[in-house]
Amino acid sequence: MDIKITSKEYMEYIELVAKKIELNKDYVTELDSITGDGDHWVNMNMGFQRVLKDKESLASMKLSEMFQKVGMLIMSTVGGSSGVLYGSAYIKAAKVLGDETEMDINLLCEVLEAELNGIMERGKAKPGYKTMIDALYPAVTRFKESLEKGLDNHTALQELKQGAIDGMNSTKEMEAVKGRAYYQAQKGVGHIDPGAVTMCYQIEVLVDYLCK
Amino acid sequence: MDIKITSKEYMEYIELVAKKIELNKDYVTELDSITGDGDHWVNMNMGFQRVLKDKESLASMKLSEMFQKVGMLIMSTVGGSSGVLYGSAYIKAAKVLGDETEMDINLLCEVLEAELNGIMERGKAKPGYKTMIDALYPAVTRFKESLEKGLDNHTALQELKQGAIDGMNSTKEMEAVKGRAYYQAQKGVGHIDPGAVTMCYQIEVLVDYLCK
Amino acid sequence: MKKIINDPNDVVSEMLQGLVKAHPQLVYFDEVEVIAKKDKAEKVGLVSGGGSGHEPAHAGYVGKGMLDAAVAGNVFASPSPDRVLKGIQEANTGKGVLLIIKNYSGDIMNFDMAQELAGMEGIKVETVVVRDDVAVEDSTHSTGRRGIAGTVFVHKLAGAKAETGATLDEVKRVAEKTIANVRSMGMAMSPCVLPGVGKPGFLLGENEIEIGMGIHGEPGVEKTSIKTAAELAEILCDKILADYDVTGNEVALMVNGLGATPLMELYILNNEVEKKLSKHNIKIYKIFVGNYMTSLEMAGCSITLLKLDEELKELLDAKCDTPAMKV
Amino acid sequence: MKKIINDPNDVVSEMLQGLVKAHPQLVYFDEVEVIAKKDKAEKVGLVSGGGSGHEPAHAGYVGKGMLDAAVAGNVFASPSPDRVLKGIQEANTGKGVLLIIKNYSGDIMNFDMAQELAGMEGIKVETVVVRDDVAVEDSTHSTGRRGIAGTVFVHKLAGAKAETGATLDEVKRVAEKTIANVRSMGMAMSPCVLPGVGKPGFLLGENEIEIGMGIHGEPGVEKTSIKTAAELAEILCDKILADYDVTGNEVALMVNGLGATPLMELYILNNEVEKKLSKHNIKIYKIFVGNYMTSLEMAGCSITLLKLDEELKELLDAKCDTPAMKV
Ligand SMILES: Nc1ncnc2c1ncn2[C@@H]1O[C@H](COP(=O)(O)OP(=O)(O)O)[C@@H](O)[C@H]1O
Ligand SMILES: Nc1ncnc2c1ncn2[C@@H]1O[C@H](COP(=O)(O)OP(=O)(O)O)[C@@H](O)[C@H]1O
Ligand SMILES: [Mg+2]
Ligand SMILES: [Mg+2]
Ligand SMILES: [Mg+2]
Ligand SMILES: [Mg+2]
Repeated sequence: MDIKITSKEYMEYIELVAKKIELNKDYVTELDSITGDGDHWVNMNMGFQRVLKDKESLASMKLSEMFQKVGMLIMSTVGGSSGVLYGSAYIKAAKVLGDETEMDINLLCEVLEAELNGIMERGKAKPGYKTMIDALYPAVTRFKESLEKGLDNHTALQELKQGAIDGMNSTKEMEAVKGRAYYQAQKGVGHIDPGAVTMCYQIEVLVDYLCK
Repeated sequence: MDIKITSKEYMEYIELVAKKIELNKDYVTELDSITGDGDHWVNMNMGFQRVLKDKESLASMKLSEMFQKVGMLIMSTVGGSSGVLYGSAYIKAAKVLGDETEMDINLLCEVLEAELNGIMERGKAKPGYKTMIDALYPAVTRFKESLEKGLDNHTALQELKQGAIDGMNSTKEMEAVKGRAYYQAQKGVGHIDPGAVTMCYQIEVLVDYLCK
Repeated sequence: MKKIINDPNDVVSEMLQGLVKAHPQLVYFDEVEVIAKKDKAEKVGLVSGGGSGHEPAHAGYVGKGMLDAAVAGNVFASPSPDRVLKGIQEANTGKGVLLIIKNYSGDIMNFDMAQELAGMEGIKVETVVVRDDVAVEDSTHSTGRRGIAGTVFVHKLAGAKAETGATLDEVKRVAEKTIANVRSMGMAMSPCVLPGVGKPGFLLGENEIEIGMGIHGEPGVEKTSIKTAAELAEILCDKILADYDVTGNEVALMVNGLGATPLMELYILNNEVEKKLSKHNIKIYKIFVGNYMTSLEMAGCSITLLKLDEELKELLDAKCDTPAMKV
Repeated sequence: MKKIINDPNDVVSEMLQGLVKAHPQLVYFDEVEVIAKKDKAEKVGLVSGGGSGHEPAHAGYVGKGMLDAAVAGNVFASPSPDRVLKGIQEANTGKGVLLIIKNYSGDIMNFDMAQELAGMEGIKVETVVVRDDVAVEDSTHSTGRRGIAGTVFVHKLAGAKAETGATLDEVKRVAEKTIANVRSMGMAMSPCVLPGVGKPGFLLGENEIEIGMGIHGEPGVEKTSIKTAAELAEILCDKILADYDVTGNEVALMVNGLGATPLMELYILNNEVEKKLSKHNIKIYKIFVGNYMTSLEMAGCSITLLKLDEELKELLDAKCDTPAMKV
């Protein structure tokens, strides 16, 4: 199994993510209503729909250019924390893409790691704070370790996905440190973080797309 | 019956007026509540009580000086229309008093006429507008006519008093032209004007004091 | 009643004390509740005043290029003549004094009396009466039209004229011209509460507003349902223009808040009024947006149009420096 | 909901359009909701911004001697980085730009991102974060103290410094010093209504006020019964002085209204605050009373104290000319 992701393919993936998010309105909204201000689904949906609108032109761009542009689009469309956090992720990732026209699996790993760092730096947050980071961090870590260990692409990608799922679920028993959930009486304990859920969706969809 | 009113005597009269007004709180307040904003008794009471406070020094002043001062005291103490209307009346009257140290009946008539003019000019109002003028105007007119006809002092003073009473009662069926009562649905028709009532009190008390 | 006050009887004096602390170029005379400039220039003096509760009117307009003294009555009650007299005395430097009166019966009588008292002291006093509110022809507080936010333009233009060293007659002429050229129309969305009373003087339904309501809560012309900013601009401007057609002219515009209406809404309204006036081919020379003539914590607004010519434009642009208006 | 608006989604852009019509020396950039000066002087650029609903903050402080550009987010929501970037671009004349940020998580992230974007374009950008509100240590909108009315003093003093031709580092130092020296404490008496929501975000009882409430209606420190102006002055000042003892020092004082509180009440409060500070032997150099940092139609107030030294006094007295502050 060989991994070569072009801009065109990345946009196909984005389309699937957009669909996935669109379909999970009630669940995500409910989670953010419990732990935050209830707008996380609206934010994410607005952002990905906006990106989709420019699908054609984005698909024809250089990878780094496309990432930069996606970041800017999400950032300027979405209010709240997730807009600037995803914007930062994409723009940080754009930098590692350099002049490449396609991502192999190692570059994909670097891109995801850059996104993780982009979010952690922007949000001044770490794993364990009950945020989207808690889905992305274990996912990237396990993905990276698998590649370093020389595991095959398929296994490494499954590790990526399982890391996101486990990480997402781990937020359920966490106490929030950042964001609005922090100010809830229980700091959100007993509920999964909505940002971790939508982050997990994106990784699941990516892995499924690449492994299909 | 000879009429000679000094400053000291005028202040004795003022004391009786203040008492008369003090005793009629509920009736006057009720009338102004029906036709106006309900503060007429408070205004008048405050004004005359204030004048009383300076009784000693006022009683020792020259008549014109005393009238000027009473006008200023009422004016600065009382808000609303009646403060400036009575203030104007007294200050206008002060002018006709010149250097006199006592009022005879003719000077008293001139003084009352000056007060009437002071109020009419200040309020830009005439008889028939349903105001205090409707008590004072017929009172002064009948007083003056009696003196011109050469009637005796006692009769002339009774004409003054009856003019005020009849005038006051005549406001009951009038429609208001000036002041707040004007804006009542019925323009106050069916109710006596509170300003006419307190004006009538002052004249009654004056006549009773002089004829006692 | 939720108000930041102490004893309701003391609101006027405490407010004016608070004002002079923030504006040490002004001086406060207690008992008579007069605010005046500390530094007197030799020129025609300008005095205005009226009931309190309309802040920044009128004490906020005392300063270079506008008033020389402001006289405050109790809340919504005319100041008595002795108070006004003190204002006149403070404003007088020997060149005479112009009294700018809003057309309310109480103010008229009290200011007229003050003018006479000043006359006895040999001070030359002239008066002008502002009647800019086109809403109603008579009201619970006035015979004839009420004086509202347009009064601030009279302060500004007559003040600028006085600053040039003009005579009392010239200053009065400018004030009269401004009064002839100015029209206002307002609307209220919520009631105000007199400190001494403690409850609203009138009530409006949850979605109800009153077009033409006065700045003391006096009845207006119509209770109606809440409107968009565009509709309000239309209603208020149409009422003014029906009275005074300034099509093709240049105007100054004031979008005034009644006290509790946020600046955000006033700017949104301004945006609509400008569009509306443009449609009528009315050129707006200068716009003032803010709380210039208020009614305690009433929510609502008024629109004021002042027709300009070269003389008035120059006076409008003249420097002024007061707590509530700096040009 | 009674507001003078059209579509709740358009309040920000329509408000800013209304603002530039009233202040033609400013220019409005639509979509990005940026207000900037038309005439650019070659100097360090100053940019601030944040959620809308705090008018006149921040667009009202754009002008000579204060900000060069203000960036508006939706009501109570941070502007996105691309908007802030536009503000930076407009403010930049080659000498670098200082971003003045109020300490809210959303603002911090979005302004930081904008700083990076500007950096990519080769614009030198520094940031300062205002945290003047002593009420709470963390809040629903911030990690650490919130930034409120004290921000206006940062605009004023850093703006005055920039006007002298100082370098970015020097301007930043003044901003940091102002931030170090400024403290605020507020109180709310009635809720505000987000245009897009239509009903109050919180409720207060008929005689209830909330001490320390934030300018978005975030919880404060205590709900209590309505107090006199003297008691309020005591409570708010004591809380500030417990945090920052300026006894024996000179200060600038701001008595700020949250939007619906009449000027009369602010002046009465000012009178009490001045008395209270005098008792503590604190000398008040200058007082600002008005609606400087609001919260839509919330009723309430805040007190801000800025400790002064010779440098800050000079900068405070420097001329400035903006829609909401003229010195
Ligand atoms: N400082 C932060 N760092 C990383 N993620 C954060 C941070 N703050 C919030 N988040 C994530 O953002 C999500 C909420 O996003 P969203 O609802 O769109 O924005 P907002 O919180 O501004 O309403 C949270 O569930 C959390 O996962
Ligand atoms: N323009 C006027 N001329 C003469 N009398 C007047 C005028 N306006 C009002 N009044 C008298 O004043 C009385 C009301 O006085 P008061 O209640 O003390 O003042 P206000 O009307 O300002 O509340 C009325 O009953 C009427 O007799
Ligand atoms: Mg949210
Ligand atoms: Mg949000
Ligand atoms: Mg009355
Ligand atoms: Mg009255």
